Amino acid sequence: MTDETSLVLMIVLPFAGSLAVIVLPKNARNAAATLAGAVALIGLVLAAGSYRSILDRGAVRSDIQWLPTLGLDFTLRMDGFAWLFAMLISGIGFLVVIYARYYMSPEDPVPRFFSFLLAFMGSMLGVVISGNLILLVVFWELTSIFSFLLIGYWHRNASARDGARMALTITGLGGLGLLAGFLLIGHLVGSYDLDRVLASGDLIRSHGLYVPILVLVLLGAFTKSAQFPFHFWLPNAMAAPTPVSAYLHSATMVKAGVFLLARLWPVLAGTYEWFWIVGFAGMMSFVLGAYFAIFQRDVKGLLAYSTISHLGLITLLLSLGSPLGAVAAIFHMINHATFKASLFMAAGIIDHETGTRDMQRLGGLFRFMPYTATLAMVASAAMAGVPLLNGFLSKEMFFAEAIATHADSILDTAAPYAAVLGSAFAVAYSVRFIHSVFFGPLPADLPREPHEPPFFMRFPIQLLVLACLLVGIVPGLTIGPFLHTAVTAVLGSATPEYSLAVWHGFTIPLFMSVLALAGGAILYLLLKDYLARCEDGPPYLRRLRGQRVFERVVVAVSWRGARFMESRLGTRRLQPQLRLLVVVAVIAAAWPFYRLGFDPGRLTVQGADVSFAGIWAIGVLCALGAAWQAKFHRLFALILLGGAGLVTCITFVWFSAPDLALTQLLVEVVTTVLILLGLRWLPKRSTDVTPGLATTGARLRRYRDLAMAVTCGTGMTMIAYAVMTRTPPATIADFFLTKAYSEGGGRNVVNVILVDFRGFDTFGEITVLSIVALTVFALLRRFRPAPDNVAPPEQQRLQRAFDEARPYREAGDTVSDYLLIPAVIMQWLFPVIIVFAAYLFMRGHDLPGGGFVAGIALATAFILQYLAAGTRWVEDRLRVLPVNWIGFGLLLAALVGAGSWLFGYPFLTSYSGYVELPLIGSVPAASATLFDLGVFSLVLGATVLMLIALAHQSIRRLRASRIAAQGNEEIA
Amino acid sequence: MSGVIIAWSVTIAQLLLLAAMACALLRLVRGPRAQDRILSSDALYVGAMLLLLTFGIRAGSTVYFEAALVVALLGFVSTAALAKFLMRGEVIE
Amino acid sequence: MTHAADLPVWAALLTGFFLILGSTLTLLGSVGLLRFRSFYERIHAPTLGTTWGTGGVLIASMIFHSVLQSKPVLHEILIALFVTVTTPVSLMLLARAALYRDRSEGNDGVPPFEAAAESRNERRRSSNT
Amino acid sequence: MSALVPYPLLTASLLMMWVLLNGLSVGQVVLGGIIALAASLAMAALQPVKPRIRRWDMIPPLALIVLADILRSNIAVAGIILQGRRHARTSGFVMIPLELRDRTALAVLACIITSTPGTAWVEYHAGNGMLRIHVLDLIDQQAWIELIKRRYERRLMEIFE
Amino acid sequence: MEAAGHLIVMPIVLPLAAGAFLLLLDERRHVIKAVISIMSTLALMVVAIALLGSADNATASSGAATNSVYLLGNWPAPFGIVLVLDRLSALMLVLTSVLALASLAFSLARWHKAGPHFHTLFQLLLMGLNGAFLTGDLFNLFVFFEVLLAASYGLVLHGSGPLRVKAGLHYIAVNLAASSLFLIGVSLIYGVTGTLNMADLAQRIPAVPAQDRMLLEAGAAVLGIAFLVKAGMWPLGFWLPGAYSAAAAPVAAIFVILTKVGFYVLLRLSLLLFGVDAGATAGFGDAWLLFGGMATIAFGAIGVLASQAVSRLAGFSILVSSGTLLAAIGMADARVTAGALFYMVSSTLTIGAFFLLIELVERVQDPAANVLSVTMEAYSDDTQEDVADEEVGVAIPGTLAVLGICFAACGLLLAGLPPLSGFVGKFALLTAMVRPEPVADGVVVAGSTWVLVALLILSGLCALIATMRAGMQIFWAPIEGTVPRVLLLEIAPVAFLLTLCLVIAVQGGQIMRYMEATAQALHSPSGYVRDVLSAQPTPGPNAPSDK
Amino acid sequence: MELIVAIAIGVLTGSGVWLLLRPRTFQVIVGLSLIGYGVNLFIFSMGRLRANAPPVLQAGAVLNPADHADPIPQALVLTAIVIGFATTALFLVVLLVSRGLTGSDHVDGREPN
Ligand code: NA
Ligand code: NA
Repeated sequence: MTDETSLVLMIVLPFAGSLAVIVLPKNARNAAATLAGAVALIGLVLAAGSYRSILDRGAVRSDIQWLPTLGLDFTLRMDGFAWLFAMLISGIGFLVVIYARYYMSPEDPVPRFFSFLLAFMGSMLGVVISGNLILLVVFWELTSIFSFLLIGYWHRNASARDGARMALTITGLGGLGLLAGFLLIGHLVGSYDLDRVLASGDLIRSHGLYVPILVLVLLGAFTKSAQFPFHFWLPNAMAAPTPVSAYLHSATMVKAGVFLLARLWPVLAGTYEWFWIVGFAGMMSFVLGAYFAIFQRDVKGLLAYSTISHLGLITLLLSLGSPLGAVAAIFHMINHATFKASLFMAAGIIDHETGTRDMQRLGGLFRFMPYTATLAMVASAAMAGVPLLNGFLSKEMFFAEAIATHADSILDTAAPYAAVLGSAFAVAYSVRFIHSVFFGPLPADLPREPHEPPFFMRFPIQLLVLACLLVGIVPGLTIGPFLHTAVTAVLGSATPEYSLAVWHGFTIPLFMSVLALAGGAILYLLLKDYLARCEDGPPYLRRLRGQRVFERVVVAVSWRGARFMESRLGTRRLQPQLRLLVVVAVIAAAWPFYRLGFDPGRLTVQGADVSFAGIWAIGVLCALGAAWQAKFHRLFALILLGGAGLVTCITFVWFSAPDLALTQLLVEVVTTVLILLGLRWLPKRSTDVTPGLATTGARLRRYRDLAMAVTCGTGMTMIAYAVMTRTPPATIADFFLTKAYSEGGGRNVVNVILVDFRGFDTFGEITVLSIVALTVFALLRRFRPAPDNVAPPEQQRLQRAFDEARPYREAGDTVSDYLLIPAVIMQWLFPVIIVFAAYLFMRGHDLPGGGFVAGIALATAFILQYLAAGTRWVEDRLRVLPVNWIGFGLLLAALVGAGSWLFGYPFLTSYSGYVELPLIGSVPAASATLFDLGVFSLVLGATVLMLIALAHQSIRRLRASRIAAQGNEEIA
Repeated sequence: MSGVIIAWSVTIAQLLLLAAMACALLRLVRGPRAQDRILSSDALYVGAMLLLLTFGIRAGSTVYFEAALVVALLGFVSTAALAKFLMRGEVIE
Repeated sequence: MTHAADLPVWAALLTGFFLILGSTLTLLGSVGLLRFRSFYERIHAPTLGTTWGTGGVLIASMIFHSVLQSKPVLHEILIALFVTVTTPVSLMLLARAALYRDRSEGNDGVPPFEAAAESRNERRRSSNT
Repeated sequence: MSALVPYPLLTASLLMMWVLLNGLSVGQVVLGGIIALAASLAMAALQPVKPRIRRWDMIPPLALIVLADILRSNIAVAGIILQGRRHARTSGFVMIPLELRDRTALAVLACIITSTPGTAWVEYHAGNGMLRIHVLDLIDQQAWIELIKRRYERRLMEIFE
Repeated sequence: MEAAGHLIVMPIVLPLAAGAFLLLLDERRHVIKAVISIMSTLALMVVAIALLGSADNATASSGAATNSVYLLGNWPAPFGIVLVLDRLSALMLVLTSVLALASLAFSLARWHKAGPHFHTLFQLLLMGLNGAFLTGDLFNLFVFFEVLLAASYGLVLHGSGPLRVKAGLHYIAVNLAASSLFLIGVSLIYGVTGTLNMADLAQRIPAVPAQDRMLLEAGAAVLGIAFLVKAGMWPLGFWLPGAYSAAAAPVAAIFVILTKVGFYVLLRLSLLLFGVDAGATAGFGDAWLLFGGMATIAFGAIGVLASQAVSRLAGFSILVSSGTLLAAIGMADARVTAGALFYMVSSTLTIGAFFLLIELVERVQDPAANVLSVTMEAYSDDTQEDVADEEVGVAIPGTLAVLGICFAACGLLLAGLPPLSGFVGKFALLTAMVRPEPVADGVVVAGSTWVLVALLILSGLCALIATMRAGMQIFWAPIEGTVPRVLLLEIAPVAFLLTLCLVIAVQGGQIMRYMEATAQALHSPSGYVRDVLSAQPTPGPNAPSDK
Repeated sequence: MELIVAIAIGVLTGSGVWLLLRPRTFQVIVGLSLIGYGVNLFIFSMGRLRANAPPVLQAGAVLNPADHADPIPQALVLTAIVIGFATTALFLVVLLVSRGLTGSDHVDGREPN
């Protein structure tokens, strides 16, 4: 197998395994664990197998093209540093799988757990062996996501949900920051390829964008590694199942941050900003984490704060910018992973066996589980930095670096003291852990009777503790060469000389170690009694909970703040929206004039016709009147609206547009009837409220709207005037005028445009009409009137009562008398209008008219019948099937359009010519006429459908109220 | 000569019709009640129809005729609907 | 006015006369509409426009177009016919509606409904005897 | 014949209308005939009360009378309008008992009365045949009743009944 | 003219014919209607894919006409109306049909019975969309806009109910006002240039005399506002979340493409009419789009955070997506355009899937919602087409897991997190904005671009927080043994769309290449203009008319 | 003449906009109709005003395009009238349905507080 393949397999296998595991049945514990373990083991073997190539070539690479033009390829690149991490990830992953098999309860949906775990492993491997920064971000975010799922595994538990949410929010935020930082790096370097980036350190550090890059990348790293001030998510994440903590919060997830810092160390480190930001965060995390750890009652809480502290130590080491510091940091990454993973597992065993993790409730467990206790003690000792254990070695290196001078600053001066203080705290919490769990009196009220766990649950701890010991005693033989490979991969030519010996003689670091060990022990002795009964959390800082502050901020910003902002920046009311639309449109239209000036054109008065001016005096009055009266006098406004329409229609005639006048008039009639039909269902509106009583605010709003209306009107006037007084450009109109008859076969150019030149527009237009008619129909199907509209109108009730009160009258006499004579005339008009509609239709192509006006005219004939004799009467006599007419019209238009395909012409190509008919002679025949017939049928159907659907509401209500009345009678 | 006669008479006729429409509008605005307004709007329509016919004469063309015909044949539909609404509170029962 | 120039003067004069006659009558009708004091009076006014007002203009139009096109152009008759047939519909509906409203509001000067009913009762009585 | 052409008079009138609109030619007559027939068939679907016209010859005289009356009334009403309020004038309602029952005939009467300026059809009671008209210049109620009944109703009854 | 040449018009004629035919069938024949509708949509997808293939091959084969031009009525441009197929329109067609298929399949579970003529309206909506994407004529664009809007009015109200009607009223009122603006804009442009054909306009605009230019620009600006209303730009898009969240799930899903019509037109017109060849008016409106788009992203992100209901969250994420695209147009850079196109495809599929999913997951929250809400309307007397009251679907174990996975996928896609296409899209945009080129080239990235980059990233964070909050509430809140009743027919479309998101992420290289070619063509519009204006009518001795 | 038409357009649009911003649905629908008139006239005016030159060709006459008004805006207005009619009808029904369901004829479906 080539190295490339094994690289790809290392990534692909965990994800494939994850998918395979998740489809397993819920109770397939062993199968899931076996599969997961196998995947981890294969990963370990694959990684191990490529070590030789890494030694030979420095790194193995695999390039798969993904988004080459964007500089994002699936590039994998494993050097010594990545190799070390890959080994840790798959190795500890394997151990965690074994451990989890015994830890997880049979009731849990275990396949899901292992699936997430494998996916996480894959993502983590991806982070360490990505050869492209963006790909790294991809895997980085995946680790956040899967850690979210793993932390929230027991999602019935509120603390698991909170912990998961917080972890994802913070690490997700960091990931996005990282993405931004990498984008900037890409911007500077011209590539996202890791090799090129690593080679461009000088360029980046000297550029003005260095600080933003640094801050963004650190945001990613610090959030991931739970560094101050983003540390607080980690303790909350302890709600995760313990195997998750053992894996994510010791060896992998949280290590990603410091991994990244080390990875980019050659690019970003060594500047003043780096030293300050990274150093400060590291020191704070180191000391505060350790301090907080002492006062945790929860074993896992203690370990979580300890993790923060140890990662702070690593960060601090990296901040120094010295190669030796980097070596120490990398070394401590490995050491911390081993002892912390084993400690988490031990904590899990304790929890598993006793049912609690509260150190105030635990004690004396050594008697019940001496083996586990011993292992835990060794691991704790490593954590505390006791000699002959791996923790001691890296801490020693840390002390050595702390006393060296790197930059002349307070931070540098404070480093040795902080180092000793933090280490002493570490000793104190380590001792506390061991002492309060395994020694002292046996508590009486443990939930379960403790005993040693099954062998395979302890086995992973044994291996890890063994590693701690081996590395601690013979570092040169065990970790030495591998560490060297890793360090060389990071530092390259800057790799310093360093020694992994256990004994360096009596040096200051040794003295500091002793001081820390002794100080820590004394500190624990002093605090022992207090710790046995104190509240959770450190004294003085107990109230200062980062996580609570964070949650408050998150809620304030992302919930209350967002809602406030949304209501301020937006609205759910219609009027403001329309107002905004008007304002924006006015600004948009005015802007070009503001920029380029406004030339209104010449003012012509002599051409003005007095009659025309008079016509528009009427029109203007109608329009203003309609605007004035629409609130309280709807009928009046409707009539005035009709007046304005009429004047518009006259204008069309005046300026040579007979077709428009015709259409406008017909539409006008139908619209009036339509709105009248609607008025029936609107509420009564009284004029009781006198305008004088309006509030100042309302009046101001009205003035504002008035100003806007005036602005719009003026604007339209100015623009229209400017265009009308300009010489027209050479338009496409001449083509239509010259070709209408010769090629379109019609003299009415407008109609030829509508059915031929631009028949496609008409095609769409009739579709609109049919859609609207269908919508109206659909809506009215479910129409429910307001309570005050259910009863018949007042007039009808009064007239009915009038009729009923008189012995010589039948109910309904009034209406039948009322309509008796008009109905006769209206009926006789029915055939007349039909003929008229046929006339309008036939002449359309040559003279004003056409399918549309004919359709509306015929629809009017129907409406008239409904008006005269009522819905029932008409529908008893006529088959009114408007939906079918619509369908027919639409299909006919489409078929006529498609008919031209038969002749090899594009859609809607028209045929026009003359057909010789016997007796009649030559008759113009154009396919456009058939198209127009489709239009006619559709318009008729749509208009009738809309009006009739509305009209039907009256009889529906009548029927409904009758049924309701009958129901009431039956009940009574 | 004919041209002048026609032009003048059309202009005068249009002004007279305009005055007629203006009177109708005045009544429309003044009301006082809905039936007056509806009646005036009907008168307005008739005035408009005649105005359209005068265009036919002025333009020497019959293309405006249909518009007038539409007013004559269908213009009453909206008036009738308005009137029925007044009487019955509902246009189609 | 290119077309009109071709017209014989008599036709032009006739056209002008009827045109102005029709318009004047229409205007008078509208003036009546404006000046009459009650609705029932006003309802008479527009008929001036719909009868001879329309008639005048239509005759003018017929003469003009017939002479101009040298063939009878009579379709204006249709307008006269339609107006005559349709105007009553709206006026009847409107008058009845107004009457109903006046009655239900109890306005003065409106004949009570019972007048018509009583006469029916009278007839019934007379037929009984 | 009546099955094919349910309303011959109507069909003929419609054809007439068509020809008026489109001009006279063989083609237009054929086309107009088809359309007129189709329109009459549509009318037949409405099942209106079929009017029977018995005296065709009475129609032209009535038309002439009506035209003359309208012309006269036009002048009269124009006079009233021009006089303005100087002339004392009373308007009012007149109740006319009609014997005419045919609805088509009534419709024609309505057209006549309404088209005549100065008279307006206001309400009609089908139950007792009472018609109320409004007269602009009302001097003698009885004279109006006589006028309407004699001048129009009698002739219409002859034509239709 | 060869039969294949007519393929361009099929995306318009096919749904029209299907929709019209459906009208002739009895209302209660739901099954046959559904079958016809699905068949039509499937055929549409096939046609669209074929067109995409031909559009993509056009340039590869020859340097001649790269845009297929269809002369409707056989009238030459600029006189007749033309349909123009280029990569962009083909892409939009495919996207529309894919989304349509998913929505339609979803609706067959029950929504299609919730009111009359659903399928007809749906087909006509597709007709309007396809027409808008294909037409090369400004006024014809208006007509198709109206077609799609009219159908959308009908569909947004489908199923009725107070919430829907109220939101629909706002939606309709705002869009009617916008349609007036559209007309004003188009006619003003005609008044100044004397043409309606887009290619002809592109040719005439540089020659518009200086004293007329302000009129032209005013027309274009007003027109732009009409499109921006559709695209939901702040402060013109407040109607959008309400209308979309109130609409029935399949309707909301297909509506996602509606906002993209605004984007499409703005992209097309701003590059064609005011692109590099536009002379003095080049680059008109770009700054407004950029800042307007940024404001929209910000508002959308705030809205996403502030949303209590998931459907509103989805509505606001449309605003985020829309704002992103508008800002991308404003950048007026071919690489950014390419990224924007990728982003658009991804976000359209995502939000479409999300809207469908929301209805399903809401059944998890509220088992009572298993019964269709519209059937609870007490008052419906002659609604024989009403949906039966029976609970839809059966409780399949594992449903919750599938829904959860889909929801998580949607969350990732919305937030732009890996590994799905949401990340690729966002990254494509971001990387094009910051241009990973050596600084030595002297490339300076404008300050506004950095703000945009920050907005894009932060809007992702907002989406992450909001979807996480919602998802945890739905899936992780303690519920006891309620397995929602979901049909396979309902979950399959969601899975289909999300799988597509995965596929386009994996196949990102190829797709980006297409997008880049599209963007290149858009940014050099002379080819488009040449192809349209040089298209010749079909000649022939037996021509239906001699043209 | 141009000035009169321009003022007409302005008044129609202005009145329409005023109504569009009012709270009652009926006001809005009347406003939309008025805006419709204004916009239609606006479109129409974009072809410039020509009296007595309808784009209807005389049979047998020699064609001179300059003798006829621009037919395109007329065709566009026709389409716009139809679409305007359709949308007015739709809006009317929607406002009726809204009024029925909410009991209010306020555009927001409820009276402001
Ligand atoms: Na009675
Ligand atoms: Na009279």
